[in-house]
Amino acid sequence: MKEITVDELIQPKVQFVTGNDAIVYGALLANCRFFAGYPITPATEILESMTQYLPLLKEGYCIQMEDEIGSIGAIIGASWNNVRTMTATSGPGFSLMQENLGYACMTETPCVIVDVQRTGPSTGQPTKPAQGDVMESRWGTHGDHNIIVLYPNSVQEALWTTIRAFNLADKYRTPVVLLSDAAIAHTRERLEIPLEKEVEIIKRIPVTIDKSKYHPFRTGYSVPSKVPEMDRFGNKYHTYLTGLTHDWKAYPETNSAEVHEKLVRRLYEKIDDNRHDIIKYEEKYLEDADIVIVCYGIASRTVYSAVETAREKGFKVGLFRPITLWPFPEDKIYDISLDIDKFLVIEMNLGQIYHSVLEYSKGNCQVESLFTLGGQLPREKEILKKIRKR
Amino acid sequence: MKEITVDELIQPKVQFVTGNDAIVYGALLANCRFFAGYPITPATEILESMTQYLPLLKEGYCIQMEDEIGSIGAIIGASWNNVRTMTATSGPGFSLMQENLGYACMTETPCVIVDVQRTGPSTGQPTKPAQGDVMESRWGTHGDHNIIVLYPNSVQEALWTTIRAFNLADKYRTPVVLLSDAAIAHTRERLEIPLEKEVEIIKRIPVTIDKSKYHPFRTGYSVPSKVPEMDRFGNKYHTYLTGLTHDWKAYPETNSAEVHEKLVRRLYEKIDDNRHDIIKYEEKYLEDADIVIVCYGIASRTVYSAVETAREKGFKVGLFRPITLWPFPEDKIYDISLDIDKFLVIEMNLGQIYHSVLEYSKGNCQVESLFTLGGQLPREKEILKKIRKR
Amino acid sequence: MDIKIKEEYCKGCEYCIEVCPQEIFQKSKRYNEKGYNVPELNNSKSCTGCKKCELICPEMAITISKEEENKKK
Amino acid sequence: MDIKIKEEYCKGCEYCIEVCPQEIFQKSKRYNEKGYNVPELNNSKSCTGCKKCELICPEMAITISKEEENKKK
Amino acid sequence: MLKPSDELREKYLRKDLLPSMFCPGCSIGQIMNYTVRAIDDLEMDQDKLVFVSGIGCSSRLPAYFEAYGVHTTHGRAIAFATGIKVTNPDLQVIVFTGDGDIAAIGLNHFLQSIRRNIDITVICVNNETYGMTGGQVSPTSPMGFKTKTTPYSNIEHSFNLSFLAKAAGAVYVSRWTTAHSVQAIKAIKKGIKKKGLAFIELISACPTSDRRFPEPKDYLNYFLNESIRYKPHCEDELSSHVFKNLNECFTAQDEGKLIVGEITDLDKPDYHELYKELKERSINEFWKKRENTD
Amino acid sequence: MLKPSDELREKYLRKDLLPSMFCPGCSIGQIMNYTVRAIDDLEMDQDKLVFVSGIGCSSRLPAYFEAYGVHTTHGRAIAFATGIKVTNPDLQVIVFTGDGDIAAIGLNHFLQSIRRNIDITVICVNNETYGMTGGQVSPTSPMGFKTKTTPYSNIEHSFNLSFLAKAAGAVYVSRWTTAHSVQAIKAIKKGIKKKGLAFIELISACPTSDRRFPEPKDYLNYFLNESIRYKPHCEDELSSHVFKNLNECFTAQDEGKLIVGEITDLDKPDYHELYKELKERSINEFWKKRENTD
Amino acid sequence: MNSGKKEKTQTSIRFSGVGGMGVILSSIILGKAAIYDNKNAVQTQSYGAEQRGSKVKSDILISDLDDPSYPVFDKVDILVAFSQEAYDYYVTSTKKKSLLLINSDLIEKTSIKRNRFNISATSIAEELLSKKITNVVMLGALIKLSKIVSRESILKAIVESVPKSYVDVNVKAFERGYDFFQDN
Amino acid sequence: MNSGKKEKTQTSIRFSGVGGMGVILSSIILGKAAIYDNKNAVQTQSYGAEQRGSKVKSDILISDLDDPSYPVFDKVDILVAFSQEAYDYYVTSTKKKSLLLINSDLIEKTSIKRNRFNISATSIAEELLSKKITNVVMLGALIKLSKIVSRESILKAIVESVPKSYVDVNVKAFERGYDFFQDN
Ligand SMILES: Cc1ncc(C[n+]2csc(CCOP(=O)(O)OP(=O)(O)O)c2C)c(N)n1
Ligand SMILES: Cc1ncc(C[n+]2csc(CCOP(=O)(O)OP(=O)(O)O)c2C)c(N)n1
Ligand code: SF4
Ligand code: SF4
Ligand code: SF4
Ligand code: SF4
Ligand code: SF4
Ligand code: SF4
Ligand SMILES: [Mg+2]
Ligand SMILES: [Mg+2]
Repeated sequence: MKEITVDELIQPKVQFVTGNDAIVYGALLANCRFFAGYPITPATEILESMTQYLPLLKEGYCIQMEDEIGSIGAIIGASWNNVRTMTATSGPGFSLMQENLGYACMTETPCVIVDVQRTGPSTGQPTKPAQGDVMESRWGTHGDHNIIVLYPNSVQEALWTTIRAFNLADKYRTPVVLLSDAAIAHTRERLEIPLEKEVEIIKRIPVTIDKSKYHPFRTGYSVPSKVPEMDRFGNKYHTYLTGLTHDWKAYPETNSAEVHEKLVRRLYEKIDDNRHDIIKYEEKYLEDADIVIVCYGIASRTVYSAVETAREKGFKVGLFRPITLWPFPEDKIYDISLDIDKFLVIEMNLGQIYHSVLEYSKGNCQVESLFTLGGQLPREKEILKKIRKR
Repeated sequence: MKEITVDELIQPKVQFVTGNDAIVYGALLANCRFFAGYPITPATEILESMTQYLPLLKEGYCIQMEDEIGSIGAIIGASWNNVRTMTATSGPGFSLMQENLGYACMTETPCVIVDVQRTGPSTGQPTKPAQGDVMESRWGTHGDHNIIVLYPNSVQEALWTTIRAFNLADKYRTPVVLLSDAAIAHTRERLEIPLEKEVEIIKRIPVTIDKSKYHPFRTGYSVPSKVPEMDRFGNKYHTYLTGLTHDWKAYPETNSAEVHEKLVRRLYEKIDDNRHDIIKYEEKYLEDADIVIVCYGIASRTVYSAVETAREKGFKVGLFRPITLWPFPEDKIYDISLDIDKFLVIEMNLGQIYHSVLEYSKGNCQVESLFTLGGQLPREKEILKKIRKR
Repeated sequence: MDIKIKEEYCKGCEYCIEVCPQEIFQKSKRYNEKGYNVPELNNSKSCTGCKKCELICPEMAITISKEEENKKK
Repeated sequence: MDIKIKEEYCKGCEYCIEVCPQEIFQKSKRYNEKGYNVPELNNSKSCTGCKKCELICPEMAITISKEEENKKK
Repeated sequence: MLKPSDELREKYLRKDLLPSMFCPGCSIGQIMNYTVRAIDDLEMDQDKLVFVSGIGCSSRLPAYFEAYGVHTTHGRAIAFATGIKVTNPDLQVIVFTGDGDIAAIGLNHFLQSIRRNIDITVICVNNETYGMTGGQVSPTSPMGFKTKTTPYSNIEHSFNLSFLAKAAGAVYVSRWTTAHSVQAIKAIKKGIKKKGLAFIELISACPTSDRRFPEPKDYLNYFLNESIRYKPHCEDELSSHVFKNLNECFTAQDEGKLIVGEITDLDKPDYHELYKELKERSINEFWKKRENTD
Repeated sequence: MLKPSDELREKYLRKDLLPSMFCPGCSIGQIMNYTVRAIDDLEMDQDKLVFVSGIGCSSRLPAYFEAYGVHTTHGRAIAFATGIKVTNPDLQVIVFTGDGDIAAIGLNHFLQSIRRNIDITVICVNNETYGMTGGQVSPTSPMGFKTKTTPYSNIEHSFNLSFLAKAAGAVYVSRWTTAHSVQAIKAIKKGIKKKGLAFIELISACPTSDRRFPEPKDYLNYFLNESIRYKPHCEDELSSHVFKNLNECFTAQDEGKLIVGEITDLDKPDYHELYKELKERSINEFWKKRENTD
Repeated sequence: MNSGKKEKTQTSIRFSGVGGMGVILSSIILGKAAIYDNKNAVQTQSYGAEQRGSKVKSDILISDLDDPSYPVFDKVDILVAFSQEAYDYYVTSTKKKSLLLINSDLIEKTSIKRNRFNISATSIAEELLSKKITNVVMLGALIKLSKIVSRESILKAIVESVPKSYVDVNVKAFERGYDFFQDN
Repeated sequence: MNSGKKEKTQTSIRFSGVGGMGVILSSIILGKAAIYDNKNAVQTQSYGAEQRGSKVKSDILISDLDDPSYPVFDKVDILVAFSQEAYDYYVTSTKKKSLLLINSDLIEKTSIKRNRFNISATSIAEELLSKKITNVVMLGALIKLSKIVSRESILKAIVESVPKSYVDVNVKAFERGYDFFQDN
């Protein structure tokens, strides 16, 4: 039986497809070979496509679990077979995943969780786009942790961002949340699909040290780093994993404040120290801007033309679009705040990244907001009105 | 069979008991008559005591459910029998409750969720106190919502704050999160227990309007307010509830942006407009302070004496302790920031309320932090060091 | 027997056509407001009042009643 | 038979005392480091090597072996 | 005598929501029809009636009833219902649920409420798929079925929910297809009257997303022709006609046949009765102790 | 011949964690003992062995084994195990769980993995209580029991997990007490070798929080004296000696007796075998289609 | 789009109708064709709750730019209306110069005359097969009138988007639509 | 506590030992007694993971203030040590003037002499009942030496905190501890 390659599977190489499709393609190209999920609008097509494609690929498996808790549990477990794993859901399912998301943080298990946002709270409006889970993606699980959250704004960017999500997950041994929304999910655009060989894969660093010297959560065996090298099941190192506070040996240590502090700080810093590598954003016209619009994901799509129009009308408007939402590009916001009169934060929620912009602009400039709800994208007219208002 | 009153049940009136006990007593005095929960350290004793006391009280019921999701589901359902209801858990269970917490927000169902914090992420250290769920309590469920979160710092305050939690829940028809931690939970202190008649109960406003004119989510029938009056099961109004976006009639409306926006904004504003009523804090020596320590919950307990010592040494130190964490006392922080050199935020986490202090001090003063982890309370020495450092 | 179809509720599922032992319902050319193909009656006199149709209709769109009863109202 | 109790592992549960058909284990006055009451042996010669004790011990603290075997090592 | 639909609709349904949101030929509407007739026959007090549901097409049913209704979160209807019934045993609580809602995400709550014998009536619209999200596989989808998430056909064994409910200790279990109108109504009535947890499973059509048949009406015939009756004494003669052995009985349908019938009907104290006793017992103890210490 | 503990400990346990964290007389240590012997007898490759658990005292077991171990979240062990086994069928996956872990919060995952027939071995330490949190009621606690959360005695019926597993379609189910050392070892061995999901339920002592007896050793006698054997052909003669009828069989213990024995042993394709077929089938289809379009 | 320089190089089209006529599919086919022509295209859609819902709308923007705008239209360049309800609702989103293409079988009441083209698409479709291919008839007319994508590309897109056994009848439907209007 | 003005009016006490000797209970009894004396008391404890764990510590602060500090002690005024392990570990948390009360049955190696009082509490306890009441013997001695709460209050607290059938033996144990040291 001839093996099917991803290059062969995804044909043709230019397609007119949705954001959900792009995420699936990105995942397959990134070598994701296990997906566990539970249907939910507007993420369901990701699961559906995965059930279609993964069985065709070598060592590819896809399972529809009984719920979202089981789904994330399955992908965390599977990740330890040195498999890149993913699940996809929307708000209600994302909330259910929070406990195990924290477990992935604590056990430093790479995996990708896609949250295709719809309006909420609760069941809300299942087919309408929103950006209401941005803070949840950072703070949704209990206890001190750090996490990487990415959010593309187009079908094409969704593909590359998905690939990046897997690379960051493996590089930093952490769950990565890939945010999307009902609009990106179901918007069709031109998608150029790279060949496998055009996709860079950053692999986990395997354990190579002598078994007698190996401790699962000691870092820096081969290179100085706060990220421990990663064992896999079926190897010889007999790694033990626990969501309890654990020492280097991975043994539970439920009393020592020192062990806890050391562990939790390392988990935080392994991401925070590498903000320069993790943080990605788009900026436009910042050089001379008086007003900078901060926006991200789908909401940014209507902002571009508003910026052009405003510029034509003589307003010095710039645009700052974080693609990495967490860790938040706080230095960048601070730097910009020093040079401008006003930030205009545009979000499809009641204000989430707004708080971070306010926080890191430290009173250097005004911070205004334009929030849209109920699935509405921000309209050019409203944006211009906000820009005009001084 | 002679009825047992709460006054009779809780004897003597001065006790040497734990924070968990105080929460139980507070709940019973507040007329909480249904508790559903699932054991978890360090919250378990609340469930245990409730199984002991509630059956003794008229119409009192307590059930140990199969998990935390079921527990919060049960108390939301029961609340519509015009019963005050509560559950209690710790981090892992609190994360599991997030989906249904959002449902309570959306259906405007009063209930009290106690989260007795322990160190995390994940299973962490079950017996060690922490303050790592502060942001989760605000942002843990998906979608746009608002919520009330209270956090006492002593056994005595735990009793009164629990009572207040129930009153706020009913007054604003919202879930209220009562934060505690493993230290408050298991610390014993002198507790003075009021008589039932000494406890003010703010009841839900019942529906009284003519049935033909009644719409479950219309507001302002009897008094101008953004909080709708509340029906109960077994009445005549036949209220329908859904977590979907719904109109006045409570009918699902999954397409209209207007209906969604109106609903979600009202849910937000019914709390936000009443910050003055909801927000409570303690302040000390603010008049002449150069440095103000912001701290809350258990972490504040060791701060008092540090403040005294610092004052004796000539430092103009003040203290600001929010008891209501959410909505956040942002105006107060802003006002203070105008008059001082420095905020020192002390938390038992990696920085949560810290972000809000930074946000609302708007660059007016420095914001420093002292974070402790692994169950350690902040020590006077460390606090003084931070104060001394200019 | 009086056979009433509340047409605006009908969704043209044809269950009534299928269950009636007397073959009283049949496909029509008529569409209601929502665009559903409403069945039409044929030889309704032979209706035995078995109410199979009334029971099976997902929209409770069919009502069978004795003609006299109906007149009284 | 050679009956070895790894004392530092023993928790004094008395299961071994209970299961031994030969009543070879019995309560002692000795406490190990952790404060557990370690059983003592009595008439160990009569041991049949049935290994009930070894199987039931929650800490795998008991090892029964043929004396010869032991000597070899 | 069956009451006329016109009259029943007037009394029991919210007319401003009709016609329903359900697709043409969807069985859910039929179950609405049957339930209306059951509650009318029982002359139930609509004020005391609370319909509770999870998420799914089937879970949209409570909205249509002129009574109390709670559309909860996916899979959690029974947890909510438990809280509702425990704190107000006077209410009649009827849960509408789907196979995804109760056999997948919500299975645990379901079995626990059976164990506790909470006095509620659970009506499951088992269309063997996730209708609402577009036709994915469910734990009751037969092995070999093609669905949106089993494009190469389902390789998972399926649950027979009624047998599972029985195994968990349900006091009343009845299983029919929606083509069995009269039996379904009877079962719902019996279930409502039953003290303790009653489970009524109705095999249903989802013509939109379940591609078993292109036309709704084909379901009718399939349901009637392919269903076989569960023998009341199946307990003792399991292997006789339906199952090769007990294991099969509890896990799968017999070669595509749909087993229908009354699966269980027994008596056992319900949670509320036992709780009432517990309250009395504990209060007595309290006063006795109080006397002793005084 | 039974191997000496010394030698086994050396090979299979992490000595720096011994003695275990378990209370004096806790059955969990015994189950560790039995499992060590089972995997030794089967000459299993420790590198390929993955122990997975949830949260609870019983779930601390994996830490002690010199093999791979995953201590997951409460109730979710089997979901993790599913992901592990599906993506690497060469691994031997053994799940340790407690009654709280698997019969309360985790029941759903358990039953679904039985339905799918995932090839894992699930060993449940059923001590009829939540040991770790101090002795609260669990879904397997007998009715009438006093626990920390049933101070006026438990009013809930209890699950017989083994029967529930059987009803969900498990291919191998065996139930013993920890006093049945030899049988327990045999069951674990058989379960590991079984293709598909094997469930071994071991009724256990939690002398610390379960106040059934003051002394650990009293459990031993209780377990041996009060257990009765499940008859292999119970299917066909249910009512004969043990149960009044099938319903009782599946819900409760017989008047306080502990039913032990091999409850089920049958054959049915497991998930992995079916998935392998599915992969082949779908890949063939793919190439065939590709040819046609070219 | 209203935004400055992009205006000339982008065309906004709204397809609207009720379920069952292939409204959304027609926009997807158009988008595919645009891609084959090496243009850019962005298409969005909205319909009722989850599975069902009658009113359907699909917006598509066809663009020569590398970074096309996102289709949130106040006014569209082309409105393709399949049904009366859709026409009534969306006619307000046209501007003076907008092209209106309407299915005259289902749309009787029309207010605007300017730039309006009527085609009895449902009749043609039913004549050939069933109303399910109304969309392709409309597409044929649209391409002829607007030349927004090439004939080759749209035919390729149709072939790839419909079940094999229905390719021929769809191509026929396209041709009927295409030939409905004379070259203008 | 080290903090300024509170120092005089607050006394910090640490009870320490291993499980099974009622270490924590003794601090709770003491706290109750303080409450009966209308004082304030704040008590915290720490032990191993969840159910088990050998080393046990309980800190209590007895105070005349309305707002007592929280017992996070660098140094304590009184250390009550039930076992060697506990003594070794916590003796560093005493200061010059600290009172040390130790269970001489289990503590053999001691470094500090000053202000140290030895009592063979386990022997006394076992003589009366079992080591389970070691705590009450120690409490008796503590009250006698420190007078931190009144004799009446502590007896009341003991009576309320132990099972009815064990009241007498506990009172006896208390008295034995109380009388162990001569008035000083
Ligand atoms: C937590 C959560 N996960 C997933 C969903 C998405 N969802 C909505 S309905 C449904 C399945 C419904 O299936 P079923 O209960 O069988 O109902 P049917 O639509 O078939 O009547 C799912 C998975 C959700 N709303 N919430
Ligand atoms: C989500 C969640 N809820 C609750 C807990 C608290 N918890 C820890 S162990 C346990 C029960 C364990 O019972 P069981 O599985 O029977 O194990 P045992 O300790 O009896 O061996 C509970 C409820 C938790 N850790 N996580
Ligand atoms: S059964 Fe009802 S909905 Fe269906 S076609 Fe007949 S009248 Fe219409
Ligand atoms: S009542 Fe019976 S006979 Fe009459 S129309 Fe209905 S189904 Fe036919
Ligand atoms: S069975 Fe083992 S642990 Fe128990 S007393 Fe005997 S040797 Fe000690
Ligand atoms: S081997 Fe048998 S006879 Fe020998 S000590 Fe152990 S239990 Fe007793
Ligand atoms: S999708 Fe299926 S279950 Fe849902 S309404 Fe349509 S036919 Fe019914
Ligand atoms: S608490 Fe119970 S289950 Fe846990 S270790 Fe102790 S005896 Fe075993
Ligand atoms: Mg279904
Ligand atoms: Mg247990």
